[in-house]
Amino acid sequence: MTTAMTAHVLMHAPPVVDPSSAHGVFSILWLVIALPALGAVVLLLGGKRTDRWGHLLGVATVATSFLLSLILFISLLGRHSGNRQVSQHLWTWFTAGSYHVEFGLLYDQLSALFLLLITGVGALIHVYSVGYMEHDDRRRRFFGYLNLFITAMLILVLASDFVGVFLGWEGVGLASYLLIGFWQHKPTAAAAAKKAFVINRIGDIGLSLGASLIFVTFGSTSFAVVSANAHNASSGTLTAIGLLLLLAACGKSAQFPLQSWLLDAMEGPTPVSALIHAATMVTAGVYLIVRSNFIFSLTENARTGVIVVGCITLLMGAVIGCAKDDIKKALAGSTMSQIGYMVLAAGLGPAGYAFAIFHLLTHGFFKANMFLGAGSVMHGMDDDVNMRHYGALRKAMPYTFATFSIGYLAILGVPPFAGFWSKDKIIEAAFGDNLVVGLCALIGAGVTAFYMTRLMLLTFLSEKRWEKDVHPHESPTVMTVPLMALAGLSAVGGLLLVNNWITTWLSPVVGAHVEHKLGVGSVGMSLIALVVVVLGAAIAWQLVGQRPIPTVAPEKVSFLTRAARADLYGDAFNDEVIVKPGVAGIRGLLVFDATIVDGIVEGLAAAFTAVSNAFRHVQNGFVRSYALMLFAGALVVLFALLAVNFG
Amino acid sequence: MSVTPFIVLSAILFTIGAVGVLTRRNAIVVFMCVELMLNASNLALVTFSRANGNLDGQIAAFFVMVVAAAEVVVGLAIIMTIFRTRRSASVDDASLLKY
Amino acid sequence: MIGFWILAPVMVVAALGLLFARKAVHAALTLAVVMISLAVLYLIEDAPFLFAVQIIVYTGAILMLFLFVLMLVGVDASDSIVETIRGHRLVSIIVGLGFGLTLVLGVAQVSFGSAVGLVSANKDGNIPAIAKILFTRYVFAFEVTSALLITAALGAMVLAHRERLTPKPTQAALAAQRMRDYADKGTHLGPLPPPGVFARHNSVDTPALLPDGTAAEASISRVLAARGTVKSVPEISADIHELEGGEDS
Amino acid sequence: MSFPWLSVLLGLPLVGAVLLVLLPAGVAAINVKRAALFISVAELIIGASMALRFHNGDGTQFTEKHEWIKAFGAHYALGVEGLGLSLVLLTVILTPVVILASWNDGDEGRWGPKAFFAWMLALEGLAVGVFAATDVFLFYVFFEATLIPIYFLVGGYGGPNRAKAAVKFLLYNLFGGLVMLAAVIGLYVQSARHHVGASGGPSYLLSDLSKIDFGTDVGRWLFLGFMVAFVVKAPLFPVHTWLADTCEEATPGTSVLLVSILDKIGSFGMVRFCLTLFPEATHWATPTVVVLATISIIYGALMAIGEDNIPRLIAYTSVSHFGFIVLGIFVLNSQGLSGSNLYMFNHGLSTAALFLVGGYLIKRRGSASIKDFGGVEKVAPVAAGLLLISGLAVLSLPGLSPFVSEFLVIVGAFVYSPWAGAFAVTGIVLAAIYVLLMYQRTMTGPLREDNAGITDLNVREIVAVVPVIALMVILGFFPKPLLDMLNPSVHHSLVQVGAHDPGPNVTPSGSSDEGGAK
Amino acid sequence: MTKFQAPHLEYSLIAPLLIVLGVATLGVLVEAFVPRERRYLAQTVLALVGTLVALGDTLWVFGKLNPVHGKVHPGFVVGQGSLALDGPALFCWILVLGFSALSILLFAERRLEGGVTAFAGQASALPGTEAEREASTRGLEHTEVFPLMMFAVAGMMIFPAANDLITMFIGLEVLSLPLYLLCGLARRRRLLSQEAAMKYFMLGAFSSGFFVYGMALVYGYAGSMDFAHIATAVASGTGAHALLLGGIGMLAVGLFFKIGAAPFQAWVPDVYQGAPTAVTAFMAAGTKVAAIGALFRVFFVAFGGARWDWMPMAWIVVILTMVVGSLLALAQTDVKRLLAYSSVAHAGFMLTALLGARSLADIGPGNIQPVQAVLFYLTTYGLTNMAAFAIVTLVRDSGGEATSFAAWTGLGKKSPLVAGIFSFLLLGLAGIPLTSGFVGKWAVFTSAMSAGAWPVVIIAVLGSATAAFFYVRVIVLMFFTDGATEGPTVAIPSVLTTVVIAVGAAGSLVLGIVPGPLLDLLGRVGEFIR
Repeated sequence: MTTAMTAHVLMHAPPVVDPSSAHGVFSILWLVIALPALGAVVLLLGGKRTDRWGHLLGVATVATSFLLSLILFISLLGRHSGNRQVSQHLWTWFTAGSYHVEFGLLYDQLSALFLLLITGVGALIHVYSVGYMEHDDRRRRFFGYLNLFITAMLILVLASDFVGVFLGWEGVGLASYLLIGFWQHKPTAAAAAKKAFVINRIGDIGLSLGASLIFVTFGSTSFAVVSANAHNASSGTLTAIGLLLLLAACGKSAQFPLQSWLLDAMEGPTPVSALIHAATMVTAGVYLIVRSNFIFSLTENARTGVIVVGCITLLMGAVIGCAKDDIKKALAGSTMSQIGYMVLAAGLGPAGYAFAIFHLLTHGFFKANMFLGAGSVMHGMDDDVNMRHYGALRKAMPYTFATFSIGYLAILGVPPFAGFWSKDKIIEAAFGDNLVVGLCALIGAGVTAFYMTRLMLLTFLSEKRWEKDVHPHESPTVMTVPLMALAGLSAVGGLLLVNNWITTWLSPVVGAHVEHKLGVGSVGMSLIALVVVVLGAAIAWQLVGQRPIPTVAPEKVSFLTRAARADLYGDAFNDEVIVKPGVAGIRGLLVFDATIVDGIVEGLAAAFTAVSNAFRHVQNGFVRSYALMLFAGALVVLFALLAVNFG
Repeated sequence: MSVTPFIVLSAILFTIGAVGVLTRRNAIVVFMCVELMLNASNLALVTFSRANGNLDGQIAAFFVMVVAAAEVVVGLAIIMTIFRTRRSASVDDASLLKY
Repeated sequence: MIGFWILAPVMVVAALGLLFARKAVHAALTLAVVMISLAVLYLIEDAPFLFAVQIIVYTGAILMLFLFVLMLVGVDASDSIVETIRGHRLVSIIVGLGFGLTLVLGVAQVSFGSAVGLVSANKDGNIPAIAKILFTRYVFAFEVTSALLITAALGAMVLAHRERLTPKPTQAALAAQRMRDYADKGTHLGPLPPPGVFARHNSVDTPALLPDGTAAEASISRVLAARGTVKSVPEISADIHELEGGEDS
Repeated sequence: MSFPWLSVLLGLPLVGAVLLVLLPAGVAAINVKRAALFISVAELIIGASMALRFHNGDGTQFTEKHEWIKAFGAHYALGVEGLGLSLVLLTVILTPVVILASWNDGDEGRWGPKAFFAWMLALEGLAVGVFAATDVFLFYVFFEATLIPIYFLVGGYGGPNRAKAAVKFLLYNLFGGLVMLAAVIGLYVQSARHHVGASGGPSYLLSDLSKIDFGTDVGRWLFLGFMVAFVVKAPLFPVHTWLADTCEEATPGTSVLLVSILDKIGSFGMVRFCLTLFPEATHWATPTVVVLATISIIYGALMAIGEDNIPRLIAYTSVSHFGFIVLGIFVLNSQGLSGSNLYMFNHGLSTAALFLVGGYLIKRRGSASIKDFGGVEKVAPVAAGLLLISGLAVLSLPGLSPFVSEFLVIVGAFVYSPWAGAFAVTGIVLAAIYVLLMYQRTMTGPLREDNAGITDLNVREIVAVVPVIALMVILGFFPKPLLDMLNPSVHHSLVQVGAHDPGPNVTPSGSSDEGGAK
Repeated sequence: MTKFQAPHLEYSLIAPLLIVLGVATLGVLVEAFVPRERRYLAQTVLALVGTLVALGDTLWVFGKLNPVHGKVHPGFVVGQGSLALDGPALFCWILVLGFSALSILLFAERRLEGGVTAFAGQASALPGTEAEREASTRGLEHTEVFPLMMFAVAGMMIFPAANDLITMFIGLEVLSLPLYLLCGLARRRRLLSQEAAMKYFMLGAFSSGFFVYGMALVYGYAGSMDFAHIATAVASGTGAHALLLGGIGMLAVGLFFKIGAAPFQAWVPDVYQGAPTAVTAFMAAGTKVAAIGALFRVFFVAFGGARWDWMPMAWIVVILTMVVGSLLALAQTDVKRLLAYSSVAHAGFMLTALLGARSLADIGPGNIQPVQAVLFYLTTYGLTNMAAFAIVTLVRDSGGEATSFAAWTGLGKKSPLVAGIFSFLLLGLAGIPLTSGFVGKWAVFTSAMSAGAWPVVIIAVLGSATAAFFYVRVIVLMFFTDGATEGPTVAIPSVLTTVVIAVGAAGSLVLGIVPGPLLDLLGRVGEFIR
């Protein structure tokens, strides 16, 4: 069908999702989802019987899924580039009037990459978790939840319909909720889990309404129909859809203004932070925007919104990352910031979609690597997360240090590590779009270098500041192997850009990549960025590396630091503007319900009784009064009769 | 001989009787007032009988008298019973049943 | 018509007497006036049969029954004119006036034309004509009134008749009882002493004097003693003394 | 004559209830309970086999019709279409569940387990009657009659203030019912005037009544009469307060029967009567009802967030959910109405699960106050898990059955008006708050000392709830059988009410693009 | 002089009435000639058999109206035009006789008072005196109540069947006088009983004064006492309209008084409470039937043509009655008094059918007609109420019947069966479906609404809701509240009261589930002859 279109349409209209039915090897597509799902079901329903081997089942199912994904990917590679969209119709989910929602899977170039990322990183983290959670008596359940997460995430990226995406979307939300709150005996964990879910739900408003609006506009929510007809919709409608989807993305990807849950989400076990809150789930927002490129490409306004959100978040995250002493929170801030990059890239339209995905992948590698590294550090430090208690761990944990360093270099954007290639492209594209946006991206890169360097210094370099009875040690092999694997990927992730492979690969999905010519040229831009990064790292070296580090965070700090420590007052703002008035309002409402709504009715009943009590005294027992009543009644009767006739 | 004055008289007597029922407290007097009402009705019946030129009204008046006689017997018996129990002929004194 | 205009004011005044007479007996008498006047009006209105019945049944029987009952209840008893139910009198008067005015104005406005009159209906005589209707058209009602009369009689019996529950004691039994009482409880056997009879005091409230000059309690009714209306001996003796002293002086 | 399926479904529990009461006093309580369970399971089997004989799209089926009161034009007429059948199924599914879950709840009540289960069975029978009646008079009779069993169940078994709650329940519903009576009478007058009956006389058969064009004024008044009763029953703001009070005092089983089944009569009635009989008035009332429903969604949710008492909280969530159901009905499009019809079933399941699991916990703790719980997950993980799943169902998590219905309602509302959709959708956030807040406060955090004695669920309790949860999961992914059953009746209702789905704003740009949807 | 023609009376048709009157008179003779110890049995059997025979005879006459084959007969005018034996009249007879039979059973109940009836041993003995004690220790009882009651029954039969105002007035008095007397004959709480009798009598006489005056005015208007003539006069519209209006108003006062409609309801609670409960039951059921029958006959037959004149008045009375009855009952704390107020409310509900008056042309085929509706309502109300009052006699403490709410608290625990039946009856009175009360309510409201009186119907349903509140309160009291373990007990009645309760409850249930046959019957014969 695409081929039937004229070249003119091709240039302006985004590509249409037009998959062919799955057959051959692709008919195992459903199995990719079903395997982890099976694992989850067995682990969660199996009870204590599965305690002994449950984690192994978890690993096995995800690993098999990864293998299947790999097979599928290779098969896809083998196909002609115009024939790389495969769909598998499982069953009709629901029907209402003209609205049909199919339970269908869409496997194309985009989902193929995600499949690899999710199952690949997922499998590694599963392996890592076998070691990390070894001493937790609820490990089996942890693996159940992890499998549940993988299942949901796979549904999210494989669904062929916005509603299907929504299923996965909420599924990962649930898994995230369960995993953040995994140690639910800790009130903070339980609260953080709830917070994550609720704020995600605010984002879900966007997805719900977006899907509704899509249905109203196109009569369907399947990618195929929507993408085919998107260009016929009015720009206002498209903008509205775009903004609603952006809201959804903000929730899931912790973008401003729905960013506040991510930092709290670090209450979960570290593998969870690595898998869900760094590598995969939080990037679902980016996926959604890129997946909906047929909407966003047609609406400049919505894209602008996306860019603004991305810019704000990348700076915010970076600033927050600078001030955190909790290693996981620092990394979480960094995650926010990096996702900001991706969102920013996605907002650039066809110029950036591919780079958003590219950065998403590389970030998935190096951030997962670093989170797992952080987990390894915590493992060695008796679950202490305060970096001010670390220092000079490079000797105690050489493998961790080495792998972490690769991640560090990758995130900084030091060539030839993966981050360099992906981030550089985004900065470049940002400058191609708008100077301000470009500057934001560039400054962000510098700040990233600052906080990551600070983190490295505090953790692995500088002098040791451990407590007496802490004996840092390297983690077991089952944990370091995944670290090494991820480090490897962080190092070589840039290969995806070779020959612009990734843009070419994704162009049937997201449209042809449009190159902006910059004044300084591509190489020049890279150099500028590199300089900024080095500057950032140097400042960190100067400010952190050359001074003694107090084990207790100093109180007298600049306003910015204080603000950053308080997550830039996001929570405070929510507290003051939403939570407190909300609680007061609900209290008032409870009183209102009990006194006014219920009170009116009960009062009415009481009033009736009171009236009754008053009137029954008319029945005073005196026969003369009764006679008077009778007499007056007769008069009334007479009047009533006469009034009709002579009135 | 016109009709209206008789009817007006009967109306006045009826009203006086009715007011008497309301204002008098002695049960026997109250009952007498009821009798006055019946008498006033009888006057009206007899008058209308003349006005209409048939005797049905007179018959009715006759029946009213018969009924009144029976009613008086029953009524006075009840009043006597109450009086003997309470030593009072005031209708106001029998007011235990109320509200 | 002259008869009417003479009687009408009398009747209204008499009827009002029913409202305002404080004594029930007076009310009954004014009612009698109304009823007799009414009988005369019946006569004026060509209803001689009802004239007779009114006199005989109403005035003669019903009203007498009222008077009997009044006698039983107490002729002297008079109503208090203080109204005890708050607002009752005012409302009664207002409602009464309203009702009366409505009724009077209502019927007064009606133009009856000329009355047909009972000349044709009564041509065979009023009483035969009534009898004819009564025993044909209204024979059923007439018969049923008997039920009313039986009810009335039965009702009066039920409420007023006290059946003797024990056989009436014979003289012999009474005498025996007195003897037993005397034997068991020492009850005085003979008749009680009569009240005292003195020159100035011979009523039942005056006790007889025993030989020692004290009053004989048994000589006066217990009821009077309870009411405290018994003359005391000193009181009497004072009187006597006065008499004696008078003679002396 | 074919087998009277519905009469059997209606009669079996009623007869069972009578037999239960007539059991000699010497019969052990356990045997009474077994008998009740046996009857309800038999009912379930009959109901299921009936459902299997149902042909989707063939309109009202299993019809039975006998003249009942000729003078009123009333018939003993039964029959179910998709919606009716789904609710009958819900009834026969939930009753054995409730009986099993409430196994010992009748022991402490005023009259012992015999009366408890007899009332429950009676209620089941009457509920079937309500959903199957195709005669307005018969419907009304069942509608009112259902109040009595609940009244005695609430008043006889439950918390300390149950008597007051029972009275409040009865009076609210009786009030609504009596207002409806006026409308029912009005229907008679109209049917007599229009000579719709078989012999030109009055008739209460829905099929006859739907032929009448009531005219604007009459139709609106009658509509209002019915609506008042239904709005009280499927409690919308501001006549919802009885629900919370009743649920607070009733046993969990009673609450399930009340909220999951009986309150559906309200929303069922709206579809069956208001829409079918009074299309003009329905269109006229739509904006008001939509606003009211939206207020209910938000109001109920906010109240639930602020509520500390677990059954009251659940009751308020139901107020919110009934807001969704009513909203879906009155947006008058396929999506909304399908969603609502589905929601009625799903809400029945989710609320039942939540009430029952909540009830287990309350019984163990001896308090219904959220404050008194905390950290219970530690000692009762199965209970916690079931509570969470039930809660997630209540908050309409995709993958559990309520999601599909809620999503369709939101879509339908959005089709009706984006604002309606926008307000309604806030319900999903608030739902997350109230469910998770409750879960957080009861189950998570450090285990409180006075909760340490809480034991986990026993096998009977788990067995009672699991079918409900399983059904929710299955229907979450595969609601098609139910929707196939419901959609023809949805379509029929929309035809009756004269509503048309607006087509998509964007017409597909060519027939080749149609292919993309396939 | 025209020859006097002996009147012709259709004895075969009015035989039921004659039987009742004959039984009453025989009862008086029994009092006179049968030894005291045998009177109870003789009177009971006589009254019961007489009533049942009369009932059977009435059914036979009724069968003539409504033969199994052939057309429905409109009815007979008998007694020289005094009585109209049409469907409504004969159905009223059936009801009155049926309720009387039940009442006789209640009157004859002896087990509850320890071997004597609930009537005073010796009415003339002063309360609290030696004579009274002696009368009671000797086991005296007034068996005169049976003939008195039979006279009242005769009155109740004449009242709705009367075809002219004079007969109606006589009927009114025949039914009233015995009731005045019966009210004052309670064995316990005699002061209250006598007070009830006096109040009832005083107000009854007062109201009959109005009735007589109304009669006079109507006579003045129409020149006749016959309903048919009055109807003709109304239709021709030649007479003085003011007289007609005044007449209608004053007659209405008398009739509404008997029904207990507001604002003429004041006597109802006091008299119902003070009278012996068996009499209250009889009065509530029988008087309502008779008075409603008479009211409908007067307003439909005689004044049917003046419908537009009296309709607003009827609206006011109906609304007022429902409101007053329901509202005042809310605050009651005595079961018997509550039932009294409820009877006022029910009077209002019944009277809504009066508003259903329409010309025959307006009534479509198979539609509910007002008379049909109200007669059905009377049936259900009578049965339910009869049983309810019968149950009231069962709850007793040392002072006799205990009717205060306090005494009824927790009754469900002491006697689940009695409390259960009472609850069922209350639900019937409240008009819950599957009881006859619901069908009755539906029928009267429908007939009113058919005539366009929808505002009244709305008030009526709201009134029903209010009424439901106080009925439910009693149920709550009995079942959901724990009473003192001491206090009143539920006496085990003899078979007599049991039969009454059973018949009432069963009737209430059966007519609730299969009201069709009765309604159809009433639909066929529910028309007055005009």
